[in-house]
Amino acid sequence: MAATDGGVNGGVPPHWHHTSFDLEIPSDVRHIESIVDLVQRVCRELAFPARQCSLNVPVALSEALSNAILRGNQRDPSKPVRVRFNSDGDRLVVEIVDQGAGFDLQRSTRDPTRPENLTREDGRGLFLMKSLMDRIERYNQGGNVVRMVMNRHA
Amino acid sequence: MAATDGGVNGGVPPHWHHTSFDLEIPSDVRHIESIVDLVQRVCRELAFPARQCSLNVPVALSEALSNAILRGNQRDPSKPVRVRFNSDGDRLVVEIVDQGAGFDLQRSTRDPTRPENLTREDGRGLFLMKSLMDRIERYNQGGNVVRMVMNRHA
Amino acid sequence: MSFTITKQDEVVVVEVEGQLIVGNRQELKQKVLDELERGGRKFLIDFDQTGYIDSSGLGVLVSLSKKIREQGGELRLANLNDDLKTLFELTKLDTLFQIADTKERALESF
Amino acid sequence: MSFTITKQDEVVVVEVEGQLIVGNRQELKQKVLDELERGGRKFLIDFDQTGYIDSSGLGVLVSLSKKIREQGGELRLANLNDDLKTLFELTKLDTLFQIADTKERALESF
Ligand SMILES: Nc1ncnc2c1ncn2[C@@H]1O[C@H](COP(=O)(O)OP(=O)(O)O)[C@@H](O)[C@H]1O
Ligand SMILES: Nc1ncnc2c1ncn2[C@@H]1O[C@H](COP(=O)(O)OP(=O)(O)O)[C@@H](O)[C@H]1O
Repeated sequence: MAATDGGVNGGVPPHWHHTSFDLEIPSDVRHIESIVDLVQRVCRELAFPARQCSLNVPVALSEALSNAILRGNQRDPSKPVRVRFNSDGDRLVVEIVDQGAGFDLQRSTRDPTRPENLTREDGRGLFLMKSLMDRIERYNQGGNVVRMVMNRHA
Repeated sequence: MAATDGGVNGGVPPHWHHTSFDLEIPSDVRHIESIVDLVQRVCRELAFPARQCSLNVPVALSEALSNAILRGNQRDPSKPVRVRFNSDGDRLVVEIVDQGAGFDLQRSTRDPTRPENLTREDGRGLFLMKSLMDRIERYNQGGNVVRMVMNRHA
Repeated sequence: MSFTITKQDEVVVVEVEGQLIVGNRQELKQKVLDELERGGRKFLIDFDQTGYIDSSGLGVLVSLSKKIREQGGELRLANLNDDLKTLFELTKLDTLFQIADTKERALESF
Repeated sequence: MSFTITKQDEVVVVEVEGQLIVGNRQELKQKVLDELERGGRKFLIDFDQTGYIDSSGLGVLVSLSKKIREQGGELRLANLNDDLKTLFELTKLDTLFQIADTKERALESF
């Protein structure tokens, strides 16, 4: 394109409509940051509130990814972690699939705010995912799937 | 995850496996840069050669996007442009769908290197797409689809 | 992602630039433990340049705070942005740590 | 994406930071035409900080070069990286423009 002027209309451009993606990474924690960064950017392009893109999405997603890599796939780089993302702009759904046998979501979630847990080093991941997302589910389907749903906040 | 050490294995992490995405933007040229940036990053994560990610992909993709926004959708922000991306790491396929009637790919491609065209301001877009990608196709399917295929260079 | 360690009077100041997550928290832990070994007893972690922290990053802070206290030392945190404050409140870790608004206040408080 | 204009002796030096593409090339065009209007006749566009250029960006360079020549002026380009060189070669625009390796060489050549 050269002849036509593609000049700016002024103001912020209308945001992206729907977005989905599906990708697969080897089990290596060094991929967490780039995946989180990708999803954060899409979150912003879809015009979700700033706080949801800077806090809820990155923390919940990095927990789910590190559990998939370290717990599900036990850091075996030959085992892939799959990330499926879908959003129509109203809610955002992320599914993380690992090659592990799965786990009992209810029983594995501790309350880290109880006095006896407060000084523990571990056990805050699932709690944070539940606190920061509107829904967390787990099921087996070609692997262990953790599904997180976040609605657009007002 | 807290108890287990997620420490670094040393070296560069094994690259991403397959990646696909599907997104829709309103017809506004200000989205071109962020889409190109997204695809460039995925190109790098899939470990395509540096030059393909810094030259071939961004230039061909920005041409296709601006043609879709300005020619196909005539910059009507209510008309979406859809971007479909898919790569298994060996080749990379991008499809850009606009809401226009389509065009004759062969007849619309000029040779801008001919003396009579060299000082023209326009007419280099399709030529660059063909030069920088391994295959360009066009067909109608729910809109005007321009399909670009790039193989991994040695 | 990087950690910068400087000393202001007797205080070991650690700046966390970028994320504090599973991929790098071990590095933070080691750096602080090295300083503790070398005799440092007053520690300030400054989050002014920090993005997000995951549960393993929080875990490392809890563990460091214990180890420092065992040696008779103290750990203070400073410059949590709103997101990080929320994270500490959600996990009630705001009750476990001494958190100052600014680096200066944290330094004065030792 | 931004364009920085400075003057070195009689030469108007334009630095292109980031992409030169359909969304911002109009801004570059206007800035250079303004300087031409104000009497500038020697122009150097420096691509040291440039990412990629699309066909509309190339088109603006062609059009500016014509307009500058019409006023008896000259346009030189400098600091094309390997990607940009390839782009100019593919389109044979390397035959249309005077391209210097460095800003210094370009300045000397006027
Ligand atoms: N993807 C997973 N595969 C298998 N087990 C998991 C997975 N995610 C979580 N778990 C189990 O749930 C427990 C609690 O997880 P979490 O709350 O993140 O705390 P932590 O990982 O620090 O123990 C883990 O210790 C593990 O047993
Ligand atoms: N998505 C599209 N929809 C309709 N027409 C198109 C599209 N893409 C390209 N064309 C046609 O092909 C022509 C050549 O395109 P291109 O080589 O990019 O040069 P330019 O856009 O500068 O004219 C355009 O002028 C237009 O007529």
